[in-house]
Parts: sequence; structure tokens; C-alpha cells
Amino acid sequence: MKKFFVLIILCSVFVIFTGVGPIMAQTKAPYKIGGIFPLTGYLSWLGEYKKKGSELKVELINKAGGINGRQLELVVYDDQSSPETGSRVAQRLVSKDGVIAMIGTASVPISGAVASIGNRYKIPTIIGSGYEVDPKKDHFVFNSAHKTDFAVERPFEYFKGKGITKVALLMPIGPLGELGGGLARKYAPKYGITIVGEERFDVKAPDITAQLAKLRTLGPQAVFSFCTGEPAALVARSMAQLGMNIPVLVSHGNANPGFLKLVSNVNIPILVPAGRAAAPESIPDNDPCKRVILDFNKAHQQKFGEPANYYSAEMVDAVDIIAAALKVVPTADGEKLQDAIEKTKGLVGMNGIYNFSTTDHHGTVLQDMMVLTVKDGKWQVLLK
Amino acid sequence: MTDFSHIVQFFFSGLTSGSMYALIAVSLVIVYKVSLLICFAQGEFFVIGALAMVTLVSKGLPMPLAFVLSILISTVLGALVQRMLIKPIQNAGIGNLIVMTIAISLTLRGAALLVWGKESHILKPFSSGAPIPVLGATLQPQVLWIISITIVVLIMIWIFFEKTKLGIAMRACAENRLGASLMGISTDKAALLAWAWGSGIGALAGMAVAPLLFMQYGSGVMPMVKGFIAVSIGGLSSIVGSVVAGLLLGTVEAYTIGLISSKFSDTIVFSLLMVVLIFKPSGLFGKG
Amino acid sequence: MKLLKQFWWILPLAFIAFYPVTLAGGSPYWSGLLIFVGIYVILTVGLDLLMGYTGQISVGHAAYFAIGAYASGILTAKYGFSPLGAMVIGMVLTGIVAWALGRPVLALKEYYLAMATLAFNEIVVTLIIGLEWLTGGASGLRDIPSFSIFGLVLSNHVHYYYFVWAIVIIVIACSLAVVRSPFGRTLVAIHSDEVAARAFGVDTAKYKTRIFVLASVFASMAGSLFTHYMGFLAPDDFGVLTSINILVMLFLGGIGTIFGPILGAFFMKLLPELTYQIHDYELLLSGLILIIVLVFMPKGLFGIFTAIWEKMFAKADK
Amino acid sequence: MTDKRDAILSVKNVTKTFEGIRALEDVSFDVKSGHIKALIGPNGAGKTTLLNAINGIMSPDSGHIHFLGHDVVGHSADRVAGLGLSRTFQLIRMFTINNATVLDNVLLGAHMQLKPTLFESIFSRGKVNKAERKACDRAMELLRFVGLEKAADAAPGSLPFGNQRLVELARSLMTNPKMLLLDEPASGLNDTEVESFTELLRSIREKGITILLVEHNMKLVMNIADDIVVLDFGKKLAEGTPQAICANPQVIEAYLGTTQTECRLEP
Repeated sequence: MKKFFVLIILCSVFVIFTGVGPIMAQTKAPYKIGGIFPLTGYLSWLGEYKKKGSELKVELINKAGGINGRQLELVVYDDQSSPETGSRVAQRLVSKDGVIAMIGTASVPISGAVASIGNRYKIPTIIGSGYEVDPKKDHFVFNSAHKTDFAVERPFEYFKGKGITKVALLMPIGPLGELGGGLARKYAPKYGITIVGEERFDVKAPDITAQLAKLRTLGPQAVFSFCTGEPAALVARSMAQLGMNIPVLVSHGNANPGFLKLVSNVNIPILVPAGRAAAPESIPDNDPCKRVILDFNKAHQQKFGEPANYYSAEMVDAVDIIAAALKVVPTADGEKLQDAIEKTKGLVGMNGIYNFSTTDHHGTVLQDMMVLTVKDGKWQVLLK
Repeated sequence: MTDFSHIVQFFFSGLTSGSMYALIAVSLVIVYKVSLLICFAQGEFFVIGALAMVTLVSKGLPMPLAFVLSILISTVLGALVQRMLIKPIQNAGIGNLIVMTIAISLTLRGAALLVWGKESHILKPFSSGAPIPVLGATLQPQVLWIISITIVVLIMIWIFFEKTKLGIAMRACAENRLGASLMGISTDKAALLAWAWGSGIGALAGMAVAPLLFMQYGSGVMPMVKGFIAVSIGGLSSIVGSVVAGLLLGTVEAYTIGLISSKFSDTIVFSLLMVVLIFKPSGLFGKG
Repeated sequence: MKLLKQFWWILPLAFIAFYPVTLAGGSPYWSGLLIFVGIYVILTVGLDLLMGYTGQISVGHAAYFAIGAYASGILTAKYGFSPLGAMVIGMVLTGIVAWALGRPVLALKEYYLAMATLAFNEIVVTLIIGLEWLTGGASGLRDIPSFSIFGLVLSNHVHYYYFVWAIVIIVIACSLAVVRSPFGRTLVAIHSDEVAARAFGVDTAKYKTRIFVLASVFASMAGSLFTHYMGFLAPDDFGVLTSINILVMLFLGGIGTIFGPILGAFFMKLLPELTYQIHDYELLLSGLILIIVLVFMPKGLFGIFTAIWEKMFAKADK
Repeated sequence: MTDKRDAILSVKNVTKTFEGIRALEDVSFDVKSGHIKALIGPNGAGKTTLLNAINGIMSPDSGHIHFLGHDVVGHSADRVAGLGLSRTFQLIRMFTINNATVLDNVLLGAHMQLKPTLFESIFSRGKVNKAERKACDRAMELLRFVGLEKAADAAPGSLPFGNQRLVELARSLMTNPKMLLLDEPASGLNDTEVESFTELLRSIREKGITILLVEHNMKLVMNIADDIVVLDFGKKLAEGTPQAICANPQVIEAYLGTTQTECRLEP
């Protein structure tokens, strides 16, 4: 009897917390695109941005009459911030839902898992992450996010202009940290920068002052910590608390309003590389991207009460790239679609102007990245 | 290349994490002593306490009131969990109990996700103020709060288990079930109380470090693992041992990061732990 | 009815044999899903030998999964080994690691044992992350070829499905052979009462180590199969959370039976298929399901299964 | 009295301390091959501790224990068992996990003969099965010997305590021991059962198996023991034939006082 009582309570807990899932119904035969986002797990906070952005873009395209008279449909799955689940849902999209292309996901390992499926099943896949696409092996994979190289090169260019030559690295343990560390060492000589020291930290650790204190002895003029979100804010805040009043460079993943909130009371210069979408007001009027960004932001503001950000922009552009290719080659054939995407030239997106080729699956160029800093809770452009 | 001020800074860093590990470890030990069960959901009380306080503060409640209310919420939650979920299967094997606490942890984390969403929440420090320079290193005021909360909690535990009739009876319960019932406390009631204490202290730990961390529904996993390490080193049933082990763990971590390798600090810490377990199977401070 | 009682095992076997062509309808997705299920069956059955039969708690089974997976991944992707050769090397390597760890670690009891196994899992994961030059670090290891045996490439999902399930069946057969032999009886004795078992001449440390090695070698095998199917490896999939997941499958399915873990793996891998629309609730749901199983059906899903089975035959026998 | 050649077990100056309390203090005695030696004494006298020390469950702090010429101090229990020493437990220790039956329990006694390995269990089923069938026959034989062949498939927990002790006895015999340590095997048996149990012990002795018997039932002890050693507070109080022990005033004071009526030899 007691056990029965427990059962009732457990069931009611679930009922209370669960709403009724939305049931989607489609009448036409649309072009199906798969979307894979980290909606739960440690990357979930950015997965939402990506999902919202891409869903809105699909909605806008459909409102404008679709493509070749057909609608687009975005089938979204959660990769749970795990490569295995990413691979599984990609598989599901490809073979069960029969999508003609995939977009999405966030971290390098999940991208790798999804890309592997895209290649195997010859489904064009547009990743939005730091994953570096090697067109020779990743024939079907593209990346609408700026190359991670840009997020290091551009700030280094800025450092050079400011006479900063000594940079210390404080990298999170994980894919981002590995990538950032490698790129920093790669580009430092080019911009006359010396890496004075390198430390690692666990993003879940409550305290990173030990690493910072160690780096401080090396006399750096700036700290480069290639991390995103809370850890980035933690680095900045800890530096401020230790009285290290030197610039801290964090990853381009931070160019979103959430990060502004996290560092609202930190008083050291925080440098964030970012695409145009992060600070549209600073773009000159003659820039073709400005229109695209402002138009989309308006719709985004209307629907979600906030403008799009750098994360959503990647996915919006990913949808756009597929849509553009579909207009050229109205096909469900993966090889043909891949070919069309690879031939895309001069596509004006929110992140820049995409020019793909058989040797470049990233499409954007170094100048598409800017360097921002946080000033009075707002973005300010340091390097355009 | 490291001078004295860094050694001090590493020490503060270790003290901060160490106090947090120690509090979690104590909450685990209290439950273990009475019900011979390590609760793998302790990390969730840590998170729920902190997030409840964030919410209450943002609703405009004064800090102290929010503090007390959050502890109360976790305590009641812990007691409810014990009554509803642990008690019905308390005679099952240890494997079942471990998996049950894992199930509770999944459920609470799932509920926290729905209540507080996926984003991180920040709690403002208990007192404003600039970092304090000490011997060339810097100390954040919140760290002083964490340390004093740890001390106060330990004193409270000491008073409760050594000086109050109820506490003494509970302790007796841990050692001898029959003896305890003679002292007027049933093992049932003792377990319930232990859970209440445990979840309350877990929540307290979460609230104390929340201003240093960014709290999110999944933030409880790491503290739980670290607390578990501390009790394994300190001995499952030794409160003093677990406090010392928690502080030791934090300090060793900080010095490993600072002096040896931040890349392999976790590898080193876990390897040390295995060595300790193999050569001292019931912890450094455990008996028998 | 009697026929059913004797030859019931033909039913699941037939299901597995015809699944890709019937239910899955040739869809790579559904075959793929069962490939994952198969891999987790191997892991869970291995853990069951260790936990369900021998009573040794492990919260770090993913460590051996990882060693097998990375041995296969690294040897094939970087050094051009044949997948089969790499798999065998992985199994040997894992076996040696487990053998070396076995005696000191399995001398621990209960929570200390849980902690030590968890710690080893963390050590393996942090080493994978730390040794970037070898493992590809946290960013993952790319370009792992499909499985091939003697020149026959199993890139087709249906072929690979049969390959994986053939191994699953071998693993199950081996496990059944072990538990239904004097060896299994010895394990149960160790589980029940280690001291008493020793008094009857059982070198408990030796037997615990042996079964630990077997379970780890199984896990390593599962890792190799996983690697070649994913074509990509990242440490994220081998953390303590994966170990806990395997533990949950074991308890959900029914610990201490060979068929329970199969049900558990099926259930846990198929559950997300039902909750795609409500992914935010999945965590809560899986927690609640597990609680319900633990409180109401301590023998897990297999317990219900056998209860129904017995009722069926009890009626039939009348 | 101490004939070296004849002693299968010899305990010399064994001392064991638990948290400051002397459980055993300088205990020495021999057990002659083929004898039944009874070990008696009040509760807490250290009898079970001594058995645990002999079969290697725990090591004494000092002293020597020789079994068949081997010094077994520091040997683990399984090595001692391998020498041919088996035992039963005061608090019954049955294997019950995974629905183990009475027969399974007895079969575990065959562990040292079967010495199962993983390789054979998997790859050499024929050989394993053959050995197992043989062991099964022997186990059934032993169950018949203790009168429990009907309970072979029962769960051990479902049997009355007395019968569980008999299962333990069968399990120990299954190891083909040279010597048995029996820890209060007759507790929980009624008078008629005790009588048949006495017969059982006699026929075990006839098989040439030496027995060290810890028992409170003085009637049983006096009936069957060749030799008795008395422990009190961890010290050896007396040793000798049943008659001598019965007549020993120290023993009567310390232990036999209330049960003296039973301390009588059968005619």
C-alpha cells in the first residue's frame, strides 16, 4: 500500500513537470533538413540559440514561399552534448527521417561524430563549430562558423598593433583548449608574439587562482584563455580579483548577450573575437551583410524578444547555404547537393560572404572576424 | 620560478576548494554513519540549495532569510527522499542502494533542469568588498565566508553529536542498533535525521561557493565526486578524517596544478587516491 | 506449449537474425540502433559477471571500454593495423591492465571499491585527454576505417549488424558457459560470503581477478566494435557517466541474470527514441523509471518477464 | 601425552588481542590423528577465535599452528583448506545469492577437486561436465549421508537451522578433508537429532577424519570426544580425557557448574 502511494506520487511528479509535446503535421512534401543541437548536457545553453536561429530562418524561408515551391522542414534532435548521441541522431536523421542535409551541433568532438556520419552516407552536413574541415577527407562536410584560426589570428593582429608581445595561455582542459593552445603557438611568431607560459584548468573547478598566480610571475601583457561561457567569465573575474589588470582574450563563442551578463561587474579589458552579427550597429552601411543581419534580428526580436547572436548566425547561414544550393540544383541527391554547395560563391550571410571551393569548406575569410570588447555592458569594436 | 607569494596563493586556492570538498564529505559521512549508505545524490542538494537561494534573492528576499529558507528547502527535500525512496528498499543490497541514490540524483537533476533551466545562475557574494592582499597573494572575501561557514558547521555538528541527547542517541545508533532503541531513538528516525542533516550541509556547501562558481542544474556532479574522494581518503565513518581529507584534497590539487602540471593534475590526484586505497584500504583515517 | 518452453531461445535468435530485413526494413538507422544496443549488451553482460555474480561493484567499467576503443582507433587510424588485429591487441592490452589492477583493487570492499574503480575511469579519461599526440585529445580521433575481416570490408550497416550480433551471441554463450559451470558457482560463493568461500579452498583474489579480466576483455571488444562503427572517437563517451549508464542498464534489466542485461541495454538505448520530442524531460523520466524499477521490481525487467513466463506455464501445466 | 608423530594439528602458544582485549592467551594443545577432540568453554572464551586462527581466517598475534607438519600461521584460509582442513561455522554461512540451492552449496565443497578455470568452462565443456556429474553424485551421496537428499534443490534458507548445519557438514565433507573443525554443529538440534548426529560424527571418525569440535551440548561431547580441552577467558584451563575434565574442580567452577548433570559418561 505504501509502495502504491509512492508510485502515485512519482507519476504525478512526472505529469506535473511534463507538458504535452507539440505535434507537428505537414501536408506538403518538403525538403527535409536535419538539425542536431546540444539541447541537454553541458553545452545545452548554446544549443538553444542555435535551434531558435535555424528554426526561425526556416520559418522565414517558408513564409516567403519556400524553395522551388517546396517548403523546408527542419527535423531537430538533441545530441545531449555527447558524440555518441550525436552520431546516433545523425544516423536517425539520415536513414529514418531521410533528410537531404544536416546542420548543427557545437563542440569539436560532436562535430567529428556527426561529420563522420555525413561522409559515410554522403549527406551534406554544415557544422557550426571549431571543427576544422579537411575537404579531402570531409568531402560532404562544411563549416559555416568562422575558422577557429581567425579567432586567434585577428586578436593577435590587434595585439601587434597595441605592442603586446608577451601572452600567457590559460587553456581549459578539453577540445577548445587544445585547439586554442595549438593555434596560439602556430600564429604567435607571425605576429611577433612570445608565449610566456601555458597552464590548463578544469572548467568545473571552483578556483583557478593557482594557475593565474603562476602565470602572473611570467609577466605577460595579456592572457589568452580560449574558453566559452562561464569558464571564460570565471577567468576574467579571477584575474580582476587578483588585480591582474591586463587584457584577457577569450573565445569567439562568447559573443552573445549571455556572456555580457556574466561579466557585467568585471573591470578588466575582455577581448572577444566575433563575427558581424554580434555587433551589427558597428558595421558600415555599405557592408552587404548589414541588411541581412538587421532583417533577421528584427524577426528574431519579434519572436524571441532578443536579437540573434553569433551562435544563431552560424546556423542561420547554414540553412541559407543549403537553401541557396537547393535553388541551383533542386535535388535530394547528396552528391549533387554537395557539388552545388561547393560551387557557392558570394553568398551574403550574417557571418560574412561565403565562397566555397573544393579546397575550402569554410567559406569565410579572416576579415569576417572582428575583435570586440565589453564596455558598460555592451559590445564595442576594437578591430574591424 | 615560483616565489613565496605563489605558494600562499596556491594555499588559498586549495583552501577554497578544500573547504567545499570537506563540507560535501561531512554531509556524506553523516548519512553513512547512521544508515551505512553513501548518497550519490548529495551533489544535487548542493545545486538545489544554491539555485534556490539564487531564486529567493532574485525575488527580493534579504540574503540571510534566503539563506535560511534554502537550507530549509533542501533539508525537507532530503528527509522526504529518505522517507519515500530509501526506506522502502533499505534492506536491499548495497548495489541496489547505490543505484537508487543514482536514480534519485537523475530525478532531482532532471527536476532542477525543468525548474531553473539550462543556463547558469550567479549569486552575488555574501559581502561586497575588495580582495584582501595577504603576503603578496590575494584572498577573496567570499573565501573567508566559506571557511567560516565550514567552521561553524563543524562546531554545530560537534555540539549536536557530542552534547545533545538526540545526537548522542544517533551516534549510538550508528554503532549499535539495539542500544540506540534503548536510548529512545529508532534507527528509522535516526536515518531520517541524518538525511536531513546531510542534505542541509550539502546545500550549505552549494550556497557558500555559489558566488565563486556559476551554478547550473548539472553542477553537482563534480563536487559529489570530489566529496566522495575525500571520504574515501578520510575513512567512511570519520567526520574529522573526511574534513582533513577534503582540505588535503583541495590543497594537493592546488599545489599539483601550481607546481607540477595543470594538464595532468586530475590524473595525478586520482592515481594518488588509488595508491591510498590500495595501501590503506579503509582510508587514511579509517579504522580496521 | 512444451515446445515453447524448450526452444524459447529460438524466438529472440530469430528476431535478431531477421530484424534487419523485416522490422528494420533495411533502414540503416534501425540496424544502427541495434548495433549500439549490441555493444552495450556486451558491456552490461560483462559488468553483470563482475557485479551480479561475483558481487564486486564497479563504477568504472567504461575505462576498459575506452582502452579497447582507443587501442583499435589508434592502431588502425594511425598505424595502419588491420581492425581485427587491433581488436585482439586491444583485448590483450585490456586484459593485462585488468589483471594488474585486479588483485590490489578487488581486495577493496563496497564503497572503497566503487571509488577505486571510479578513479581508474577518471585516470583513463584524463590520460586520453592529456596524451593528445597519441589519442587526438579532447577533440577526438578522426578517420577510423570501417571494420574489415581478411579483406572483406564491413562498411555496410547490415553486414556490421550481423558481425556485432554474432559477437554478442558469442559473449552471451561464453557468459552462460561460465555462470553455469563450477566456475560460476565459485563466483556466487564469493558474492555470498567471501570468508566462507575461502574456507573451502577458493583463492578469492584469483577468481575475482579472473572474472574481472574476462569482463574487461568483453568491454574492450565492445570498445573496438564501437570505434569502427562511429568512425570517430572522443573521450566524452567514456567518462564515469557512461559507466553509470551501464550500471543503470544492469539494474534495470535485472542483475544476476545473463538475459536481464540484454533487456536493460535494449530499454536504455531505445528510451531516447521515445523521448526525442521531450528531451528536456528525459533525465527526469529515466530517473523516475529507475526508481520505480528499484522499488517495485527489484529483479528488474527480467524479473517481470520470468514472472509472466512462469504464470503462463503454470496455467498451461494445469 | 603429546605424541608428536600422532598429532595432526598442534597449537602452540597462540595469542590474539582484539582492541586491547585478550581473546586468546598462550593457548597450546595437540589434536591426534583420527581423534575427536572437543573444545569447550563458556561463551566468549575464544573458541571461535581459535578456530578462525587455525583455518586462516585471521592470524594470531603470536604462536604457531602446525597442521600436518606445515606452519599455517599467515597462510590464507584457502591455502589451509588446500592442506585438507575444512570447517563449519557457528553462525551458519550458506551461499544464497542467485538462488543457490542446497546442492550448490555442497558442490562448492568440490571446488578444490574441480579447480574450475575460465578457459575450461568455456572451451572444454565436455570435460567440465563430466567432472561436474561426478561431483554431483558425490554431493548427493553426502546429502544422503546427513539425511537431506530430499532437500537438495531447496533454498538453504528455507531449512530449519539444524538442517542447515547438516548441509554445512556435508559441504565440509565434500572437500575430502583430513580434519574438520565443527563450530557448535549441534545447536538447534533436538534430543533425537543430537543422537543421530552423534552417530554421524562417529562414522566420520571411522572414515579417518580427525575432528575438532566446539560444542556446548555436554552430553554430545562426553559421549563422543576422545579428548577435551577447556578454554576460559582466552586461556587454556584444562586438557584431558572426558573423565578427567569432569572431575576437574576448576572446570566445574568455571564452566560445568550448572550443567554438571550432563557431565556423565554413558554406560
